[in-house]
Amino acid sequence: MKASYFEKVGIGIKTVIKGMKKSLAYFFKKPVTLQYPHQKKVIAERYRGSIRLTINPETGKHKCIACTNCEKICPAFAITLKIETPEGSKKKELKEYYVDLGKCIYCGLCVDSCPVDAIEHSKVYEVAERSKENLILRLDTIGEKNV
Amino acid sequence: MGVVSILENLNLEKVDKEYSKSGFCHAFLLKDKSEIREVAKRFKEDGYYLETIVGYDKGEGVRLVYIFNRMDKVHRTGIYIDVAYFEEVDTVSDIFSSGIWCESEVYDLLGNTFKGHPSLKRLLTPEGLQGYPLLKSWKEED
Amino acid sequence: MEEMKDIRQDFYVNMGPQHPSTHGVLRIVLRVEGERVISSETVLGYAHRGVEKMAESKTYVQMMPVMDRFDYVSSMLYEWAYVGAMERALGITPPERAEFIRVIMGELNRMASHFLWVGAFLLDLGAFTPFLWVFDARERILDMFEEVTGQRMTNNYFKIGGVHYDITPEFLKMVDDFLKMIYERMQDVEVLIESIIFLERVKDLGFITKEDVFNYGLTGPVARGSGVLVDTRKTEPYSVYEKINFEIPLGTKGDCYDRYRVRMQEILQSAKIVEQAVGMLPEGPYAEKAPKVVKLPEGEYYFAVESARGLLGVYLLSDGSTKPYRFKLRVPSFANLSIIDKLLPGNKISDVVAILGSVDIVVPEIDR
Amino acid sequence: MEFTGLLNTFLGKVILSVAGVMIVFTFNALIAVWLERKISGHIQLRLGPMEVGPHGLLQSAADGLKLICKEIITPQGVDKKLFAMAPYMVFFPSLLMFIVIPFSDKLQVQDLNIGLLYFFSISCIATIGIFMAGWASNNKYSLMGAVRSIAQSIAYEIPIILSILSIVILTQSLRLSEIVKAQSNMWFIVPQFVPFIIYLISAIAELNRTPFDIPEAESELVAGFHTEYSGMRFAIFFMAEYTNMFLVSAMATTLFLGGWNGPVLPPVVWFFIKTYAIVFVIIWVRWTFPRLRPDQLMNFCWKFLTPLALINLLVTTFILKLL
Repeated sequence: MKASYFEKVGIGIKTVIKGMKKSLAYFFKKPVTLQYPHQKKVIAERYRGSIRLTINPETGKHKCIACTNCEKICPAFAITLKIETPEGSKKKELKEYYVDLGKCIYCGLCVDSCPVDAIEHSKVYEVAERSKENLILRLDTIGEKNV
Repeated sequence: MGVVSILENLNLEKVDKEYSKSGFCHAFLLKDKSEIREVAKRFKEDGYYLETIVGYDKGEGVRLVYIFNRMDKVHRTGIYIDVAYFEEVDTVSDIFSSGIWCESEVYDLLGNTFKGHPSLKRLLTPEGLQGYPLLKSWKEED
Repeated sequence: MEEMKDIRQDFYVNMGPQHPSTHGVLRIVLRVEGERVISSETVLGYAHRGVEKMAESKTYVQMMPVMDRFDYVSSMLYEWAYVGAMERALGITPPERAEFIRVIMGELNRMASHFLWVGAFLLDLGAFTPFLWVFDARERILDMFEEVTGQRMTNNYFKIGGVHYDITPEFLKMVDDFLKMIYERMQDVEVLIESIIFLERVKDLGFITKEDVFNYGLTGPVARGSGVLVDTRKTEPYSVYEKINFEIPLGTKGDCYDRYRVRMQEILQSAKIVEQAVGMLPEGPYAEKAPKVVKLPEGEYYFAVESARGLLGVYLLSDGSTKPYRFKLRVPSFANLSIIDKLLPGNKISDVVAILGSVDIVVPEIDR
Repeated sequence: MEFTGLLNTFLGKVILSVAGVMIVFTFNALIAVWLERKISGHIQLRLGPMEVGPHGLLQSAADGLKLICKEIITPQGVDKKLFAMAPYMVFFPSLLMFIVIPFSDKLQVQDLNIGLLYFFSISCIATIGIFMAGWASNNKYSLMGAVRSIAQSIAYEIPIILSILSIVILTQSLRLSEIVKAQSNMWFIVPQFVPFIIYLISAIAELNRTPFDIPEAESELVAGFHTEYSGMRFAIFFMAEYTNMFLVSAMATTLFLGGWNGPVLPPVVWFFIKTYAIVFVIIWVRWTFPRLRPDQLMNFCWKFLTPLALINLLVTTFILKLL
């Protein structure tokens, strides 16, 4: 720093004292820590957690019409569907709905692209697992994880 | 000064570009590739800077888009030159130092070498990568 | 002295790719004599994911979430550039309310990015406390983002023709509380940071001349620190920036201190912009009707946005299909970092950390 | 030490003092680390450890246990003997320094007549240990850390000695108990405030703590001289630093704040209150300032601290001559 010797000493003493006073002032302020396991953060209404199938109130079953929109749009190839057409009707029917949370990037494109709003975001953010296989969820039977 | 007046008596063909449609104020196709250094010198004198060099595989060759722009007011000008695959192009890195890395990236991803470039080597892809990824003919050997 | 040097074996120090202060996987090979750096060579590519090649096999809509993952600290500014390029191609102009929401989100993102920069810069110089004071402020911005966009950092909030969701009254309350707190917090942080030790470590270090700015194509706070007025919001006004009055802070000497000063004032400017934008927020729709399947007409489209690090341009070349033929990013950190090999020689190793910190790079953005 | 029976013999005294030093040492190792994490937490708007024990009191014990269980890795290209010996070279001097500390008028292991000289000569040995660690680790960053720590320790010996010289001039003796007795009516901090500041700054430099922690500068040299150490060896470096911090502030209380003199409370309590007040200041300084560059650190020492200490010495002797 281009300043004469005594100027530097002056600036030095002044700034050191001001800095120390400020950090002492903050020492007595209320900490902002949220102690995670004991206190949990209030999750925002629109939080995009891991996806789950919505239950149709009348039929009590999921609303998915097996159009594979979500499977095609997913940039991370996280959704895999198993679809069969029972001999009776020509309409396709969803057998199994898998989402791999290891690949899912929570971007929400699948929920936007679904024509019948069959899937929605839950507020689950604690999806850590011990093994990769547990990350692959089957949505149409167990609903989503632990909400 | 207007861009057109800087670049007169150069072998250029004007490509009409409308700013609100494409983001380019002017665009020129440079027919004679060796004049790229002259174009860069004129832009440098007039206070432009080399924003970036975009290269893409046109199917029968590679097109390089040199984008020059001003810092005080937007004058984005694209200079197109068409080169064959792996053809040598004159460097502009001694005129615009930002060209050093832009040209290294074009070499790294498209294969065109640059004559007079101080340190032409792969910039982004790992050493030992065969082939040039952005060419349409690039196959991932797995 | 010259022939002496040949006898002594040169001492190479590898800064990176795993190093606490390279802000990502960047490797700088320093040829060192004792503590003094003789020459340096930057090695890139450790975070190269080949996104430009990947973009050629993804539809325009699928590329949207990828845009958050280049510069994860100011992700919405990247979304803005990408969406802007597509809107320019399709000729769609978002409604007034969506433009103001974008300005609010973009400026909040710029503040969050500068907060992280100030914290990391002081961390490189050895002071831990400013990092946490500043991260407390950044945490509030991330909470606001979660409230409106659904995600803290990879928001995926913009779309062609506007934004996905509308602003909630809860968000406006959070913004007011934040704006009340931020001016006072920044003064406290400034008093704590600007001690004699900081001034000694940062002043008259890493000079960037005006000529360098043009020569290396530097933009953003790095260029403004040297006194060159380059800001895409002023030189190439997009969205509703003409309706908002704000000044561009400029440095004088172009050393690390000026770049620090410029960024600190930019935080306050962005806070003013957010204040005005929230005041001027009109009623009405927040998104234009966008086509379900996005097909850009043939041609070249370029949209530039002022990201936290400088001019960020998205270049899209479309052949009329649903997938881009060529997708290129003009990244500010790529140009800003190219001057580092000119700045480092002659300084000490501790200065290398300070200079690299003052240039504020994000490596995944450079390596794409 | 007037203890009855067996304890009066020489062997009894040795065992008793070793036990006493061990108790103070472990008490301090736990409390100082906890204090550092709590104070740094609150300065940075956070809580610090809260999980283990009430308000995280057992956190440092838990850390110690963890470090003991960790595997001690000896990297391949390392100079085995030096690498293994270095932590102990750094750690033992700080134990030896406990001998002369006057905890109270009765509680002092050995009141040497050259107590002050003994204290500061022993404290220099630690630097050799740090250099051994850096040199033996055969790693570029450690080597730079070691070289820096040598330069720094040699530089900051001068101001620290000059600042305590003025105390010795006032009390005409090196015996610590006499220095404390001389301060019974007026603490030496009053007449000698400038040397107190110089002593504190140089002590922080001797401890290699921010703003003078260039030997293990996290952001430049990854972790400086103890980059390659892990497990119990790293724990020994860690404990040595906190023990030195206690010793340095104990010496500051003895020389400048009147040791165990104090109106109401028993002398030992006064001693610990003053010592941990100085420890608070040292920790407070660490979490306020960035790090100095090595050459600035040297300039600060040779061009500011040393001349100031010399001037102070001149003024003190001049005034003493007048009185």
